[in-house]
Order: sequence, then structure tokens, then C-alpha cells
Amino acid sequence: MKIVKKIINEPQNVVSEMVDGLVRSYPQYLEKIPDTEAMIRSDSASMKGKVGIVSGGGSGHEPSHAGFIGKGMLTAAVAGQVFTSPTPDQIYAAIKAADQGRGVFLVIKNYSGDVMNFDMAKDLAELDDIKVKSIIVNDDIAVEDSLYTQGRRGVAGTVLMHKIVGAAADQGASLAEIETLAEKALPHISTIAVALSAATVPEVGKPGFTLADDEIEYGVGIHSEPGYRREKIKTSQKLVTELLDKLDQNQPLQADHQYAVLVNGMGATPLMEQYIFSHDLLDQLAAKNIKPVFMKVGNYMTSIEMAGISLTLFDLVDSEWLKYLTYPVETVAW
Amino acid sequence: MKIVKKIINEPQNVVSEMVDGLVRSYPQYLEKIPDTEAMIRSDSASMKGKVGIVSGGGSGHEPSHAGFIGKGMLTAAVAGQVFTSPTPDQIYAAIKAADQGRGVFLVIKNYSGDVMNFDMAKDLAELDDIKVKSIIVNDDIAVEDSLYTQGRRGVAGTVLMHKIVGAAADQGASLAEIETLAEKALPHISTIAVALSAATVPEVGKPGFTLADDEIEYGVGIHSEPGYRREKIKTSQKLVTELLDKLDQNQPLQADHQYAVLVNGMGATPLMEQYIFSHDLLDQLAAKNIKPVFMKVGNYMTSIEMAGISLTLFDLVDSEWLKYLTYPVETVAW
Amino acid sequence: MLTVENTQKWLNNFYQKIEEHKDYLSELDTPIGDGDHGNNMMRGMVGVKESMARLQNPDLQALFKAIAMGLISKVGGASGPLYGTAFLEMAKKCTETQAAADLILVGLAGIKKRGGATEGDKTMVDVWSPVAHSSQLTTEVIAAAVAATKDMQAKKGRASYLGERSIGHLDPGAVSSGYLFTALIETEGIL
Amino acid sequence: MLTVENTQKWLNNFYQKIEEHKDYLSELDTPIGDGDHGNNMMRGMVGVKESMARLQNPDLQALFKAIAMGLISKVGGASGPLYGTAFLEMAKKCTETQAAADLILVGLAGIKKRGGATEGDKTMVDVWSPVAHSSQLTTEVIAAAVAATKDMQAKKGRASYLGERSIGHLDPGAVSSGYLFTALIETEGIL
Ligand SMILES: Nc1ncnc2c1ncn2[C@@H]1O[C@H](COP(=O)(O)OP(=O)(O)O)[C@@H](O)[C@H]1O
Ligand SMILES: Nc1ncnc2c1ncn2[C@@H]1O[C@H](COP(=O)(O)OP(=O)(O)O)[C@@H](O)[C@H]1O
Ligand SMILES: [Mg+2]
Ligand SMILES: [Mg+2]
Ligand SMILES: [Mg+2]
Ligand SMILES: [Mg+2]
Repeated sequence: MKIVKKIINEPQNVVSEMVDGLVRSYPQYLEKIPDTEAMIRSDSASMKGKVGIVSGGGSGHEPSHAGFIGKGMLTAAVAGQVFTSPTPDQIYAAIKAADQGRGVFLVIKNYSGDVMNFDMAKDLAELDDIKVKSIIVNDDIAVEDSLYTQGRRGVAGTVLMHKIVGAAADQGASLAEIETLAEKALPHISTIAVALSAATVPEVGKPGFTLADDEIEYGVGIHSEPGYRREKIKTSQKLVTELLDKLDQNQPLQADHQYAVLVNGMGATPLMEQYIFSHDLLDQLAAKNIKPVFMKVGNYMTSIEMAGISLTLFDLVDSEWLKYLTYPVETVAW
Repeated sequence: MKIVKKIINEPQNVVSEMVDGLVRSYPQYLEKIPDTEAMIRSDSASMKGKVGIVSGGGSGHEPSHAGFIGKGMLTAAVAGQVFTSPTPDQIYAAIKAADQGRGVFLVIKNYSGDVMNFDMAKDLAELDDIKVKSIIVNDDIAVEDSLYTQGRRGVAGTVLMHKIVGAAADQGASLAEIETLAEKALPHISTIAVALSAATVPEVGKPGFTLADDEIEYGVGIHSEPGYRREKIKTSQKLVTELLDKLDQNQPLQADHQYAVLVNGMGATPLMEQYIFSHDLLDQLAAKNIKPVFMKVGNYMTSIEMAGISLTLFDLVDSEWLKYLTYPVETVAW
Repeated sequence: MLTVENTQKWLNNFYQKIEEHKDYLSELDTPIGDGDHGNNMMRGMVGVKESMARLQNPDLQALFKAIAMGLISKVGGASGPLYGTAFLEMAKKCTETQAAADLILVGLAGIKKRGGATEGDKTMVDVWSPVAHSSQLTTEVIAAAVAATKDMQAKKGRASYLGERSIGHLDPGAVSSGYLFTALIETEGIL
Repeated sequence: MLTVENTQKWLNNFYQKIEEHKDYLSELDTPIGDGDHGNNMMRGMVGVKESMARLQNPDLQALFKAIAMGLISKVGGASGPLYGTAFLEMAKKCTETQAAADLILVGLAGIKKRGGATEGDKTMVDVWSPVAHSSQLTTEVIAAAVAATKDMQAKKGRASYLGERSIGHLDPGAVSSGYLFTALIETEGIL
């Protein structure tokens, strides 16, 4: 096998070493749940009496999900193998540790592996009389939604879901209230991405797909899933136009609505490019009379060292949501 | 010229578009100084009566330097062209805007271009009766220090300098006190880097150097400056050993000292690898009986899309410095 | 008839097939999935082996449970809960009947319930179902079932994201299921 | 003798040489620097051109000042303050003498003061100094000065980071300074 040019040791140990490095670097925010790759807030005292928020998924999306553990956001997060759902026993351990008697809310990305593994964990937790509710985030509009398929994937918009349910939980919302909030917000979160290069899973040792030196792909997922179109590389302006059009076709942009915007780097895309993209985005939104009321630019839901950007729009039809977005948090990465 | 695979428009516009995108994405933290590529805190009221902290340098190091503008850290930052010092007129504009009557402190990285341009700006400001002091950060131990050369380069350790002088300024320290703090701290900040690939300046269109598929280079700078040795790619453990040895040779590591640690991604290196590196680093420090009292892992002083990591150790011989490091800030990127 | 002994042999044989075809399974998963099915199954089968090794004089139910837990707690991917549920259902049923056909049938029902897929959705169900319903299990039955997934359009799992572009590729979970049943045929005394 | 008219011609000629050799200058800056000297000088000379175009009937001092400001406010790299300071010093001196030799000498002094380099440090000083001190400025003098930087070890600027490995490469700022003085020779009536 070709040497993988990465700063790692044995490919099969990347997740356990990464989790260890993260918790030991930031003991003020998180700690490991013994015998798992799950992590939980280290300020357990301040979790008392609150609904626990648990998320997770495959590794390779850092700082998701553990980077969002902390006051005001996630209570616990579970790290699966790279691009692979965590297993039910690990998720169950996180649910158990996160429960403070008021129940646990799961934020799951819509992949069959994640859905089934979290489902099995939920079954296990319910046997322990822990109340568990969940939301399955499916914000990626690149994929046709249909009753007859797996449906849309969960991508960067998941981080915004973490933020709002985490803020609500910290303010004492009940499990039912959090479930309602998540369900109401979900259809208003939409994401679309473009890739310039693919990611290499350490254990696989070669990229998930290959693009020519001048090629890009629209609509890719966060695990090197193929997108909807390949093209020659375009200017940032034209990329923004394509992605905004796609979002607009999915849900017409409304000049009188308030939007939160997440410009998300996929791992290897420098902030320089993300800010240029944001410049063009804000210009084109302004031309449609839309001025975002909340914006984040950076690497939040990555795909190892994939180069590319995703654009998430969150239509804040309920004005409470903006308060949840700006609610202060104490995490590694928000 | 070969197409540069980047999310940009015209290469000559990257800096102005990036600055625009940044300030419009985060108006709560920063705003542009009119007719410049310099940025300043947007909460001008809370700057009153405090010494201004101004930094800057070439672009391509995002989130440095503007990402550290905000309460508790930088007052203003100036963005030069990519990998090129900003010009005196721009730096002067930032000094003028940052001055609140108590003077301005400049944090300069040790490159002849930066030093000379900031120097000329200082001359201009002093003509306006603005008191200006400065520190020239030279933390990169890869380069031999000598009176007969330019001396060491300023790299990721600069961010720690921003942090401590910013905290001191926010707490009301005088210009002289800040100068003393910076001068005392400077010799205790040391950095060393390893690169897996080089950066491509948009206007140049090809990487600053090329490494074979299995090659790495120790001691590179943040502008694709060559390092001290090329080798076959090693495990993360061995990279940590090499970099720690180099730091130890430069200034013997002391088991009874308190250290702050910055593990810095150079742009394209995923957090996964940075956390694995941190895991190995903490293991090897523990073997030397050293437990960092403060740690940060992430992309702080990048080199566009260079893949690689730098390791900064800050020997906290004065216990006040830890307080400055943990002092709360409101910035885009700390 | 399944016994503790031949079930262990069956799973050991499956382990070897997964080990041998690991890269091929991941390759199949690349154009229509995320390229990890071989790695997932390998991790799972290592889990199964470890989990079986920890058993001391197990009965058939304990053995099936151990197999299920090995898969469930090691795979993570979609295939983990699916294979795992299949073996869990077999564990439940095996006190009642040890006939391979009966156990495969409850395994299939578990997979369908867990994943919501039905025949024709281009998943492992398209191998489990023909196998469960064949009057006599032969390598031809398996090969035909696996091959038939090529022309299907995926309706479940990652491959469904591709819509029509999923047509023309074998389903990786169907191929690994094919190995499972080939290993079964090859194990003396089961059928 | 320098006049407004021939100084403008000189700088326009220098502009053309920079434009023509931009990529070469950046290439020279790659092994021992950061690969931008051509781009820096080009940006600077565009600045000079714009800055000269804004002048209305300037005297020589105003012209030199405009040249200096064009460079200082556009380059940013080390070469900007250095060339800029050289022309600022010429602006100060030119009311007193318009002899090229005198003005080059004050330019050199400015560069040395601003950058702290001395002869033999492998910088532009190693072209400015032999030129300033030559009894008669010829293309041979320039070529010899530029070529001599190849075997020097850099003591200032980015190239100094390389220590001995800086030996064997021409200094980019020396080469661009060579163009400046070649342009001077080519401008009728100055020398
Ligand atoms: N809902 C489902 N029902 C049945 N089988 C499924 C379902 N989803 C996925 N599969 C099977 O799982 C296989 C993929 O497994 P694997 O690659 O290990 O998991 P993942 O898709 O999570 O990476 C598919 O080829 C398919 O046979
Ligand atoms: N301290 C100095 N004194 C004189 N000349 C210098 C000094 N530092 C750099 N130079 C000159 O500047 C040139 C590099 O210019 P340039 O590439 O434009 O700037 P930078 O090094 O900032 O990228 C060098 O080749 C050298 O001739
Ligand atoms: Mg997978
Ligand atoms: Mg430069
Ligand atoms: Mg897969
Ligand atoms: Mg240069």
C-alpha cells in the first residue's frame, strides 16, 4: 500500500489516539467516558437538572462532534471509526453518562449506519428507563429527498442543530420542548457543498474519489459521497451563485426573512478562501436584499483533508432561534 | 499559467476580498479602517483609556492576525499582500486608529520586510506624537540566531505574544509595562515546525517548494522558507520526538517548570492529525515529567494550504503569564 | 442442523473470506458508498473471533449472541447493526429450531425490520431473501442473487444518494452476504 | 545630470524591465527567499507609474518623492522600504545636486541605514555600492556586481535563514537593482 502522508501512527489507532489527544489537551471542557471513545463535559456539576444532549458519528469531521462538548452545547459525543458510525454500546454509555434524570436528546445525522446504531443504543437506554428522544438531521439538499430512499444526508447544518438544542437545554428546557424545537427548526436548515479534492481515510490509504487538477464537484457529502455535477474550477463568485441557486430552488430565499449562515471549510481549505467565498456570498445575498443576522465562517464539520466548502442557510422563522444561536457556550471549537 | 485550484476570484484581489468577507461576517468583532486593509475592533467604546495593541503582517496566515482582534487581544491588525509585509501607510493608519492617548504597542514578526515597514510606520506615528513601542517576535528556533544575520523568524508563538500583551492592555497596563512584559516573555517562547507540503501563493500559482509523496521537511517557516532537513515521512511519535529534541537542544526542558503549549496546524492539516500529534506530545512530555498547564490545538498561524504542524513551547517562568493566557477574550479565532 | 461446533466453523470460514476479500469489498463500496465495507466487516469479524474466544462451553444461543455482539460492538457502519440484528434474531430462535433455513429466515426478518429495506432495494436483503426462500441452497442461488443487485437502483443505504447512478454496480453488502452463505455451504453438516 | 524628464524616462524604462523579468525575479527569490520579488517590484512599479501620473508639472524633488511613495506604499516586501528610502534620500538631496553619482550615493546610504546591511551581505547593497563607487558606470560594472552576489553567503534578509545554503544563487534584489542601473545607462543624457 502507498504511504499515507499524514501525521499519524498506526492507521487503526487514529481514533483512540485522537480522542486521547483531544481530552488531554482540553481537560477544562471534556473527559473520556472510561472504556469508550465517547467524551463528556468535565464540568459535571453544571449539568445537573438539565436534559443531556448527545451527538456523535464517524470520526474525520473534527472539530465535530466532541469540539462542541461544553456548557451551552453538547453534553456528550461519541466518536466512531473514521467515517463510520459509533457502535450502540458506546452511544449507550454516552447516553447513560449524560442523563441527569430529565432525559437525553440525540442529534443524529441521517446515514443508515448512524440511524441504526443510535436506534439500538436508544433501545438499550430505554431498558434502563432513561427517556430518550432524537432528531435525525438531513440538511444536505444535494440529495433528492424521497420516501423511497434513505433521504438526505446530515452535514454541516448539524452543528447549528447542536447549538440551538444545547442552548435550550442549558436554559432548562424539557426533553419534549427540545424535541419540538429540533423538529420545528429542522426543515429550515439547508446545506450544499462543493469539493476541490477528496479525503483519504487513513485505513484505506487512497482518496475516496479523484478530481482532475482543474475539476470540482458540486453536491458532495462529508464522506466523499459523489455529488450531482462535475465541472471545471470556477471563480468563487460563480461557485457562490451555483450553491445559492441550488438552495433557492430547494426553498426560495425570502428577502424579509432573517437568516443564519454557516460557511464551512471541509478540512484543507484555507480560511483565506472561506473569507473570499463569504465576501461573494454576502454580495449576492445583498443583491437579493438578504442580510444575514448571524454568521460563522470556519472549519466546523470537516471531511478529513478534503478541500471544499459547504454553505448552510438557516431560515430563522422563529425569532427565539437567533437567541439560541448567540447564547454563550464554553467549548473547544464553537 | 496553470490554473490555481483555489476558491478565489482574481489572484490580485484575494486580500481585499478576504478582508471584506471577514469584517462583514463578523461585524460584532471588527471593522475595516476606511481605505486600508487594516481592521480594528468594532467595540471602540471599550478600548477607551487602554494601550492599543497593533499587529499584522503578510496575508496567508489566517486566522492571524485579524482573527485575534477583539476585547482582550488585538486592537487592530494590518493585512499585507500574501506573504508580504503591509506597507507603512497602512500600519500607520492602524496605529492612529488604535491610539487612545496611552500609546500603541506593535507586535512584529522578525522578517526584514515587516521590521522595515513597521519601522517606517512608527516614524510616521511619532511625528504625530503617538507613543509607539514594539516587540519583534523571533520564536522559530529552526534558524540559527546570530548577530550577523536577520536572526530567527517570527512564527506561531506570535499568537501567544498577542494573547499576553492583549490581556495586559485590557487590564490597564501602561505602554512601558507592556513593553517589559513582552521583552521578558519573548526569550521563553520557542517554536519548531514540520511540513508535509508547501503553500501556493495565488499570484504565483505554484507551490513554494515540492516534497516527494513520502517526504517531509523539518524547520520550515510560514512562507515556504526551506527548513533544516528532509526525510521520509515518519510516524507522529517520531515527529514529536524530533521536534521536542530540537526544542530541548535550544533550551533544555525543565521538569519543574510550567509550560504553555501551542500545537498549530499550518492550514491543510486536519484536526485529527493535530490531536494525534498532541497525544504523542503529551505522552513524551509526561515521560519527561512535564505536564502543560495551558494548551491550544488548532489552526492559528497558518501558511495558506500548507500541510504541517508547528509546536510552540512557552516556558511560564512568571506565573502572571498563565493568567494572561487564560484571560477571557472576544475574538473570531482564539 | 446448526450446532455450536459447526457454527463456529462457519463463522471462522466467513472470517477467512472477509480477510481475503477485504479490499475487494471496500472497492465495491467506493463508487456507490464510502469505500469501507471491507474494513467494517474485517473489524466486525475480528470482534466476532474475540467474542467467540471468550466463551467457555457455550450453548448455541450464547454463541449466536456472542457473534451478534461482536458485530454490533465493532462495526459501526450500517452493516454492523444489520448483521448483528440477524444473529441476535437467530439467538432468540435457536432454542426452538436449529434448522439453517429457519434461522436464516428470522435473520432476514431482523435485517428488514432494522433497516426498513425490502427486496429490490439493492441491499444485503437481496441475497438473504433468495437464500432464505430457496428450496435448496447452492452456490448458484447465491451467485445469481448477488449478481442481480448489479442492475438494481438503490433505495436504502448510502448508495441510494446516487439515484439512477447506483445502477451497474454490485451491492457490497450483498457480496459480503454471499460470502456468509458460501461459507455456510462449505461447512460440513449444516445443510 | 538628472532632470524631471529623463528621470521619468529612466523609471519608465525600469518599469518595462521589471515587467519583462517579473517571473525571473520571483524565480530567483524562490530557492533563497519567498518567491515574490518579481511580484513585489511589479506592484511597486505600478504604484510608481500611478503616483507619477498624478503629478502636475513636478519639480525633481516632487518627482523623487512620488517615486518613493509609490514604492513604499505598494510593495510591502523588504524591497519596498529599501528602494523607497533610497528615492526619499534622493528627493532630499536633489535640490543640492542633480549628478547621478551623488544621488546614487545618498540612495545607497539610505538603504544601508534602513536595512542595516553592508557590502558582502548578499543584498541589493552589493550592486548599489559598486555602482555608486565606480568611476564610470558601465553595463560591465553592473553585471560584475550582480554576478558577485552568487558566491556570497547571505547575512541579511530572508536568504540569511539558509546560512551556507544561500551560496550559489544570485540575490534577487541585486538583480533588480542591476535592471535599475541598466535602465539608467540606457536613458540618454543622465550620465
Ligand atoms: N437500510 C438497509 N437495509 C439493508 N441493508 C442495508 C441498509 N443500508 C445499508 N445496507 C447494506 O449495508 C451495506 C453497506 O455497509 P457498510 O459499507 O459496512 O456501511 P456504511 O454504509 O455505513 O458505510 C450496503 O451495501 C447494503 O448492503
Ligand atoms: N536588510 C536588507 N538590506 C538590504 N537589502 C535587503 C535587506 N533585506 C532584504 N534585502 C533585499 O531585498 C530582496 C528581497 O526583496 P523581496 O523579495 O521583495 O522582499 P521579501 O524578502 O520581504 O519577500 C533581497 O534579495 C535583498 O536584495
Ligand atoms: Mg461507512
Ligand atoms: Mg515577501
Ligand atoms: Mg460503507
Ligand atoms: Mg521575497
